[in-house]
Amino acid sequence: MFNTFWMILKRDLKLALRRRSEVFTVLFFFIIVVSLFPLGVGFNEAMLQQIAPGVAWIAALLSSMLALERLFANDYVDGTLEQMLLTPQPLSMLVLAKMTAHWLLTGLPLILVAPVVGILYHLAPQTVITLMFMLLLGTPILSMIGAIGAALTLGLRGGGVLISLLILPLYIPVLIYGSSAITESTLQSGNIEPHIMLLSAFLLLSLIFSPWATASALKISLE
Amino acid sequence: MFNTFWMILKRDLKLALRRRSEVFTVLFFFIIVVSLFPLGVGFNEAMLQQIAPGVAWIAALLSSMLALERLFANDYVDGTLEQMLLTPQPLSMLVLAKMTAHWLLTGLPLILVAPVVGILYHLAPQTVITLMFMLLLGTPILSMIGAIGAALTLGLRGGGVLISLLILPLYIPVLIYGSSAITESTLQSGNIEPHIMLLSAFLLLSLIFSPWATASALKISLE
Amino acid sequence: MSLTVSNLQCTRGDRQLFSGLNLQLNPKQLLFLEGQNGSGKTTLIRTLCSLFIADKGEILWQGQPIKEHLEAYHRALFYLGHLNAIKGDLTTLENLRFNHTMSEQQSSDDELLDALERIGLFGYEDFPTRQLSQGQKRRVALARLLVNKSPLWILDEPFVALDIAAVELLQHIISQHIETGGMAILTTHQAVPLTKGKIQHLNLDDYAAESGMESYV
Amino acid sequence: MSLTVSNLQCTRGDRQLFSGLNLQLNPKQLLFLEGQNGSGKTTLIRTLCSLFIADKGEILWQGQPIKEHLEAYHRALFYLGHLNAIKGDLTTLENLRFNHTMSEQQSSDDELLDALERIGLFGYEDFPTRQLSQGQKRRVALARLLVNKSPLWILDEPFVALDIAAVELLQHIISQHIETGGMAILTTHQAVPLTKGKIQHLNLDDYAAESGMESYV
Amino acid sequence: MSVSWFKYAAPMNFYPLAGKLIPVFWILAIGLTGFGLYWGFFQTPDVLSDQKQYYRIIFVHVAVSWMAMWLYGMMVFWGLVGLVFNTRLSFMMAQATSITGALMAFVALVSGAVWGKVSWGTWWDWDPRLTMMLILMFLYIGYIALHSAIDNSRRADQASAVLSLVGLAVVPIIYYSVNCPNPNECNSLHQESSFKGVESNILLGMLVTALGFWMYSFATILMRVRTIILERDINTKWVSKL
Ligand code: HEM
Ligand SMILES: Nc1ncnc2c1ncn2[C@@H]1O[C@H](COP(=O)(O)OP(=O)(O)OP(=O)(O)O)[C@@H](O)[C@H]1O
Ligand SMILES: Nc1ncnc2c1ncn2[C@@H]1O[C@H](COP(=O)(O)OP(=O)(O)OP(=O)(O)O)[C@@H](O)[C@H]1O
Ligand SMILES: [Mg+2]
Ligand SMILES: [Mg+2]
Repeated sequence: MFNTFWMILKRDLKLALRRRSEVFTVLFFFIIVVSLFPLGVGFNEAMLQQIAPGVAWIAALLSSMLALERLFANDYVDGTLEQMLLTPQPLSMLVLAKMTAHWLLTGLPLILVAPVVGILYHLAPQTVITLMFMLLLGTPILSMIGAIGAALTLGLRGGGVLISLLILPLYIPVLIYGSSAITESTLQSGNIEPHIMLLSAFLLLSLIFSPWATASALKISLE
Repeated sequence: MFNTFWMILKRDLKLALRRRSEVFTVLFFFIIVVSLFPLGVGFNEAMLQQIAPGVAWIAALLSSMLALERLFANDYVDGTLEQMLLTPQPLSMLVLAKMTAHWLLTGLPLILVAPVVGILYHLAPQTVITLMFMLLLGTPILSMIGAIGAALTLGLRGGGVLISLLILPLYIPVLIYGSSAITESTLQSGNIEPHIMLLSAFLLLSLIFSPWATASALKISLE
Repeated sequence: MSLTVSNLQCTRGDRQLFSGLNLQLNPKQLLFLEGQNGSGKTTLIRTLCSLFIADKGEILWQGQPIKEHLEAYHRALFYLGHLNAIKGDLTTLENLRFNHTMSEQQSSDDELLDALERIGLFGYEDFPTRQLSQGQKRRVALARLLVNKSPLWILDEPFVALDIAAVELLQHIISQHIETGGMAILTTHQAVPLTKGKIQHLNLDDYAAESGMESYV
Repeated sequence: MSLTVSNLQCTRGDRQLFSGLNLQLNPKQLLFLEGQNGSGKTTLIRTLCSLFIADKGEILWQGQPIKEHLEAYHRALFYLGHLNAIKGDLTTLENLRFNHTMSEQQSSDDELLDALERIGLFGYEDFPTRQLSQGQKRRVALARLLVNKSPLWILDEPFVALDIAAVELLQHIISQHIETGGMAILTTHQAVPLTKGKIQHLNLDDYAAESGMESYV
Repeated sequence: MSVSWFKYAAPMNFYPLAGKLIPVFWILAIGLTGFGLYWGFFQTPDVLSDQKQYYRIIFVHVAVSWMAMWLYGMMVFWGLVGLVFNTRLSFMMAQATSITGALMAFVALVSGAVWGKVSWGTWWDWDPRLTMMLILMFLYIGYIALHSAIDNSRRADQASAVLSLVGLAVVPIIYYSVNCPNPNECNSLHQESSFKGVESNILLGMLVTALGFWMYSFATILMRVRTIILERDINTKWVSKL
């Protein structure tokens, strides 16, 4: 059981690191999107500070989503996925391993690079720390919900854009609590504990249900 | 010559319309991204009006970019592209046809749906018309520059995100003039003629050079 | 240990491919699936592997419906279809090791290297498989057969892309598997003589639905 | 009309595949490329089609380097590789029509329908090709041969996935092409007797580079 | 003369030549940078307008920023030469230049940010010059990402050369748009020369340091080219003889 988990996780990470560029691509996509906004909306400092949490989260949603398309697709087209289905291994372990790899490759780097957002948008250090913490809570949810969408759209033409249609609306709670927590933390009387509780609950919920939902979705797509 | 152009254009449109969902996906992606912002940054009307042009343009860049990945990729994996290379047809005609199809499928719909942005962000009708006009000028540039990126990254793993790294920085002038024109048009003394001139010049330039650059990129990638 | 199929009927899209198909496979037996292009061989094979769901009929492994004992069935099964299930970015050895271990079989790296050498990939152990030729890729996938201990092999056109020497080797491997008490189901359009064990032939053209569209050659 | 290759040398990655390769193909001639898996047949074929660039050597079509007369050469060439170049979302007929017209050949829809029927796809004209079996997809790609008027055919393993009847038909088509003054270059691992015209064999194993790693079987 | 040029276009002949040149460039780099910095730190006034000692970052900052821009041009140049003459060595030069260039852009951003922090109290400002440097770094990163994503080195070289050419064509447009987001407010393309009013001995320090960085760039580029040559020609006879 855990053997399977480790094997798949190790393989996915190895595959990603064979093309080191790939890990950095997601990261730089995030940074580029974040830095495009000021060019589009103007450089007013107060406004930038105000939109920063939303922009950071939306960039995070999009980067996480872009990498989703390939979560199962590569294994699907080369036949690995159908082979995995035919092993005695439980499918939900496979799914969990792939989600973990996705988060390690696309969620974690975003957290580490969050201070750049702070610099570009003139955020206070305290705000940046809150942003990083909220990303730590929120990005695993993105990976887990995203996996369901990736499994459902497997092998469909136009998968990439289609996933976004299915998944972006489901990301909304993360977006709302993730960014409102940061805005809240800039206020004197700010209290972000409720935000943290809510996101944690959501995280727990997705941890319980999403491997199962993804596994069923995979079975449906593969038949 | 023009025969080739028509044939490929017709085929690409037919393929897209066989999966009608695909046309709508890009559209809905645009709408979803645009509507996520107020959820992330809050509902302050003045601020929304201020960021609307930038947000609309960034959503347009991203939607256009998402569909780029498949511009040549499908033809590449099933061998159609190498067959086309072996026909007596000039490659730049092929490229032009594919760019046109891409624009018709991802640029044009955005223009038509722009009024939705107007509603969501409380824009004046006059502003919406400017937005639509600027999109009309700018989206073909996105398709044309994007095609170069799509050709360069053909067949590479992680193509989708990689394209964005290559292409998004090149989209910056479109983003800047596209959105600043709209902001300008809300001013009393606003004069967007220079913006239009600049974007038109850029459009012309890409029309001249991008088919050629894309064709060379394709040849390099296919070898 | 036996595979029993009774009264199987499969449909793709709205075409019925075959119906009333029965078969029984015992140890030391080899089944050749035959039939013209489009007769449903691949569909039947995927159905037998539980990758496609039949309209009607039962598939029993050791007397029990496979649907209800999927894990045990999968442990006994080795399937290889049109796709090689190898990752271009992993090396030949890594691919073999991963696929082999996933099917819960243990072999030492020496055994795996030996398998690669026997299948004709000596010197390619550390090559990323994307740099291999069509036939060499197929060999990487087939190398698993050399270390696999599952009793039931189901192979869809395994000889495709292989050169003459490799086809002979594969014939030999399959014969040996049958001889040592295994079972195998194969499709192939090439004439390959396999002499060991009991050989059955099943021609899907015989089971084609009477009504509906048919394919002509 | 002739294809002349002199002193060709090709490298993939950092392995030299063959060097000093010469060949001459005249009308009414058929060339069989042979060689074990990984010997470089596909690479040679792609080089002959100008899809891959050789390190050294010249390829002349009608005495002129193909690099400098690409358009004329492409007009004379019909190539089919491992990939079928068909779109799953288009129907059989639409695929044939598009590919055929792109190579600047004109045929009426009746001729195209006739070709599809001859290749064994009668009744499938309006099927999206994604719903076809492996062998049927290959047939869609090969149907172009029936309406194609290019003198030079270069085919990489054209018999793969085809059933026995289709293999025979394809043999017949190629023979006829040779007989009427065409030329063809084929690779195949299957033994296919082709009796018409002059047949050359070229075994790439003979041209393998001495030094460097070699593939063993 | 032209014969010897083409002789050194072969990696095999260039490798030893580069080996001989590298120490020369290192010595020049250390000498010039050392002198420039010495000049900058000890021969210039302690206060420049309202800035305190901090302004001395300028000697590194400006040199590095200039290098980041010039190296982009050099990278495009080598790519173009490679595309036209199909010489492997030029592509290798382009690849090596891209990495040094990206590094320079990064150091420019960091030194600028540090400078900004101590003088303006903010790490970053959306000033056109800074924005342009950020975009330049993105362009470098795109180049490097594309190059490293392709394993076939010939394709990698050519593809990234085309990308850099396209980049070069668009850079002036980006530059204009960043400097002048609202064309109504731009009277002319020319900004005030930044040299105006700079004391001449500060200028001297800057120029000498910049020259030192040029030499440093040459040295690192040549070193990198040597490793690239070795990596690519690993299986050839001349490399195995080394
Ligand atoms: C992240 C922050 C910064 C970046 C990326 C940056 C970038 C640049 C670049 C690209 C240049 C060369 C431009 C040219 O020659 O036209 C430059 C020069 C210069 N920068 Fe910065 N800079 C930054 C911060 C600062 C700060 C905070 C100051 C001043 C307080 C400053 C003052 C100057 C001056 C005086 C020059 C040299 C004058 C000249 O242009 O020749 N920079 N910087
Ligand atoms: N992308 C690549 N990069 C590096 N080497 C490659 C690449 N593709 C193929 N090769 C190598 O080139 C050699 C020849 O490959 P090619 O596909 O031409 O062989 P082939 O004769 O067609 O073999 P087969 O009979 O298996 O189709 C192989 O040994 C392979 O390892
Ligand atoms: N996705 C699909 N949707 C609808 N029909 C399909 C689909 N895939 C295959 N078919 C049909 O099912 C039939 C059987 O296909 P199958 O792949 O099982 O044939 P096969 O016997 O393996 O042929 P081949 O020898 O060509 O591999 C074909 O006639 C095909 O038209
Ligand atoms: Mg089949
Ligand atoms: Mg081959």
